[in-house]
Amino acid sequence: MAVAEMIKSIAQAPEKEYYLPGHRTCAGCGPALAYRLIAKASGKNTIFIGPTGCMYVANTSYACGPWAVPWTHAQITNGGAVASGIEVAFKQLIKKGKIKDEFPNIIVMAGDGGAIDIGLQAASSMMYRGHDVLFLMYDNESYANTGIQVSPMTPYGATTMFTPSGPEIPEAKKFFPKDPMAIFCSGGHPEVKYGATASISYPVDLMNKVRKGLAVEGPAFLHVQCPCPKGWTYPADRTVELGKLAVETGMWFLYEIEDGVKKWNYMPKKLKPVEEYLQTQGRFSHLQPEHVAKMQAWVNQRTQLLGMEVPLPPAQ
Amino acid sequence: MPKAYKQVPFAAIVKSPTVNNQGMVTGNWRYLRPVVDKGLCTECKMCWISCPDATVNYSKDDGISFNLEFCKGCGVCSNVCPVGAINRVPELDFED
Amino acid sequence: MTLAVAIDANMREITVWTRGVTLAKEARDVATLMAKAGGVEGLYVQSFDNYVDLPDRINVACKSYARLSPEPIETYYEYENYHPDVVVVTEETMVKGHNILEGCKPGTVVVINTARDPQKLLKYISPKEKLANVKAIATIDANALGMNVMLTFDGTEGAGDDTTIGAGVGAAIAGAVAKATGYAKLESLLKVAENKDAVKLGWDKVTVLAL
Amino acid sequence: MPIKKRGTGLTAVADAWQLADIDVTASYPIRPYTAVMAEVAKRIANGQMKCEMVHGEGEHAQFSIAHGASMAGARATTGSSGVGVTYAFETYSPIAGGRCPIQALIGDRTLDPPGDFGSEHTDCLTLRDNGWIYGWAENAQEALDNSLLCFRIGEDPEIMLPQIVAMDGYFVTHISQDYVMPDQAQVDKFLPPFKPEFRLDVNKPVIMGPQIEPEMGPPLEWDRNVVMERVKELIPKATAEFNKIFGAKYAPFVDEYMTDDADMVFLLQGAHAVTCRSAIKYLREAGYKVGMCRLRWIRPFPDAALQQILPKFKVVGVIDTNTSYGAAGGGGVLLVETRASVSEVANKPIIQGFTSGLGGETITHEEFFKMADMMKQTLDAGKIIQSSTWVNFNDYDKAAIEVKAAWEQAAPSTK
Repeated sequence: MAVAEMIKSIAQAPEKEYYLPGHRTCAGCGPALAYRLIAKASGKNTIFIGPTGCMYVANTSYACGPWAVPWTHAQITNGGAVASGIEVAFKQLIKKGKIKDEFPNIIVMAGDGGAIDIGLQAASSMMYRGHDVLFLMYDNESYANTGIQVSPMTPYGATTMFTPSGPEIPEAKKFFPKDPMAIFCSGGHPEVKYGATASISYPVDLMNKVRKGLAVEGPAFLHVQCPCPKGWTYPADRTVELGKLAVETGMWFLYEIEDGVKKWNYMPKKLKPVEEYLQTQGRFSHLQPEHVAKMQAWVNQRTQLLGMEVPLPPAQ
Repeated sequence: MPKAYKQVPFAAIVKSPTVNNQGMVTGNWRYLRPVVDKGLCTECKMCWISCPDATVNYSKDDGISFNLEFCKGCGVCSNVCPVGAINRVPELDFED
Repeated sequence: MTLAVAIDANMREITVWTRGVTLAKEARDVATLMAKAGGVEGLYVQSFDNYVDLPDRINVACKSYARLSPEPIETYYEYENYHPDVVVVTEETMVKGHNILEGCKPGTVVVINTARDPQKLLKYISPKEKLANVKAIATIDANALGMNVMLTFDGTEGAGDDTTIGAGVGAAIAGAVAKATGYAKLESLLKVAENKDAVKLGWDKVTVLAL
Repeated sequence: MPIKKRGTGLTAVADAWQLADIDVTASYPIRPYTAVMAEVAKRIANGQMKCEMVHGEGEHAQFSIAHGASMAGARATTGSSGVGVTYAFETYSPIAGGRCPIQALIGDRTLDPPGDFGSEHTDCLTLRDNGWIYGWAENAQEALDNSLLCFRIGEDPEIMLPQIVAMDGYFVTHISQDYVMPDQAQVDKFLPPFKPEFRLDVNKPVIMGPQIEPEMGPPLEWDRNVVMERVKELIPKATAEFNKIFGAKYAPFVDEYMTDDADMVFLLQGAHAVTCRSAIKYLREAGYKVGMCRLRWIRPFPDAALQQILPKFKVVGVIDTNTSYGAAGGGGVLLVETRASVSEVANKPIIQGFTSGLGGETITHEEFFKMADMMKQTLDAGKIIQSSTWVNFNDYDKAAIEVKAAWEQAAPSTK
């Protein structure tokens, strides 16, 4: 895709589906919705690389898959590396005239583990080397495929199978998450000309960011928050609602960095207290007021650090 | 138990589906069926864009309808509807 | 050569069908309670999840299993209950679109958590050719008994379940299963379940339709 | 016209890759394989080769990059040594199971500890159960030839398996030798372009590597087993064709030297065969009826060939230049597999094991003489004296007692 055609509204979103009905993802799965919107935006001339994670295992259970475009598995460790190989192969085979293909959109659809934890090395190197690949991190904030275990993206205070709450560790998870945008899109990877955060609850924004990421020459990074009804423990019908609430409480941000310039895509008029978000999810149900205050302080600090100038709720 | 092995293609490489993935039919996951009230529906397509399973269909002539062979009944469509036009009805209330 | 032998000839198998995540713990509790109650009565027992169903996804069909035998269980390491004597359906809609009678033996008892008329549910149950093997359908409206549903990932993926066993709807369903099948005495179940009222209500309120 | 050249096994394989018109290669530095990538990089820079070289961030990435390139339809290569080989371990089974016929050059190196650049076959042998085709080259010429042969066999539509061209570090990777670089026309005749039936193609979309049902596992693995058996059938055919086109004289599986009237043979693989042949000359003059069997392939293992050949002899001395601590018989991989190969053969010879050449040490003429002495004692006794001997450490040859004492003093675990 040379220059991306932007989508102005839901009514203008492409009708054609490339992520089809028929996959073993949870009812109300956030990452599945992300996949569908991404595939819609990228279209027919796309190859997906799926490192191990929910979006590999749940999508391809029983020797089949829901994609109308080529898809291949990669190990959870090496999505960036496999994509690098695919990209250079297409460039070289096209240059040599060995194939007649148009150079495809190449998208790595990595979970938070496959992107920022065990897959970080391969992702970083792919971006460093400047491969023309969109590295997409669908972030459901845990290793969900194995039954919900902690990842670096699991929020402070969340329970997982590996971070239960107990008298000795009342807040469950102790650490605050990594910041992938800071790692990939703040100058540390000079070839990355486009990076953005997105959410499944803002579909037009998400689809346009996919198209922008594909349109730039070289690597692009997209960090998509995808609420996970199983891992976060909320009723499956609230997936889109929670994605919005995350943005309204400062637990998620929508911005992009193009050629080093940051632009906010959506900024709430003022942030709602983070407690409104925490109380919607079973994974936070054990938190005490002091933990909630610690979370609010973190949100406020992060909001200021990112330069979002909105009124903040008080942090005790 | 006698073993019932299954035919597997070369290197487990399978052809991509074009309309639905018939290898994983998920309509039987549903216990609440979405039912749209066409009188209320404004055809804003919020439900269509928000369905994780691509099982909300829209056409200019028929408006919103559901692919019940695959709908898992998650209820996201009902939740996002700004006018409350999608009800969730117990699946056993339907004969089909 | 195939030896013509009867392996685990006196073992009884209970298969509990459920919806992934939302009702997984309750179904596992039904299987666990029946096995534990059998243990109280001196039987050799086993309860486990269907490994292939895991990790479970919200709403996906999942199975939990219990086995009770007067002799040591020889097929301890087989993946599934291939020939269930009892089929339990913890969520009524599952009668539709799932082959819940797959492999069932003559004399099978089906227990369904529903408020609906069992006669009306019969037409959905498949595979049809196995219907002749069903001896009785028992129904229990466990959801109406005021019990909770517990959401937990504890006890999955091979971990020990440190949460209470039989605190919610599963306890009521287990009470119904015990009475409808005669596989466990009420006292045995009461000994092993957290919520004894739920067990008792399930035992009392179950209705059995002989076919 | 074929060109007479002087170079190492690494430059020879670079020649093979150039002739094979590889599309993608993935590099990462580790001694001693590194220079093949330096060689290819030069040729890309000066326009001699049309190939994309990706500098991976480690061996795991190298193999992953080649895997991705292969799925896209490219002829792709990579390589490594020692702990680099083991660092990439996760990738071997997915590449072979995905039936991606990439090629890797492994220049053997001892695994850590200790940090040791010298050759040992253990690095490459650790992945013998993952479904790759491979064997050792004893010199630069064979390295080049094996590379072409491997592409041809691995990319056969009936096979589709990755291959390793293995060679001893230093001996083959760093010692310049005379070899002949064949003509492009010869190569084009022998090696058709790589055209996989399935690749990542948006006009013919496929799903590669989905999760399978448990009931599909055994058939899929059976298929991988069957195809390895098919490789055994293809090797003689492809070798014969290679010999014809390139005027070579390779035996398909086992290279025999002075075996016609031998009653004992050394059985080994790789570079030590060069010294072995020379040692045999002297041993023959001294009256030992000794020969050599050199394995050209380790996977698939040439069991049928050995069943034919080995009964001709009375004693077979298997020389393992690898470790498999605690293995059956106390030797290495070759001893175990050789014994297993002929275990059901009626008139099988006595098979005794020697471990030597570890840490990259040269197996010297003197050591071959010692091993021959020990084999002679076995021959005379008509039975095995010691199941496995670590040459210079627990050898039972009288002439070695002094050396043994010296080594015992030096080896810490004997204290």
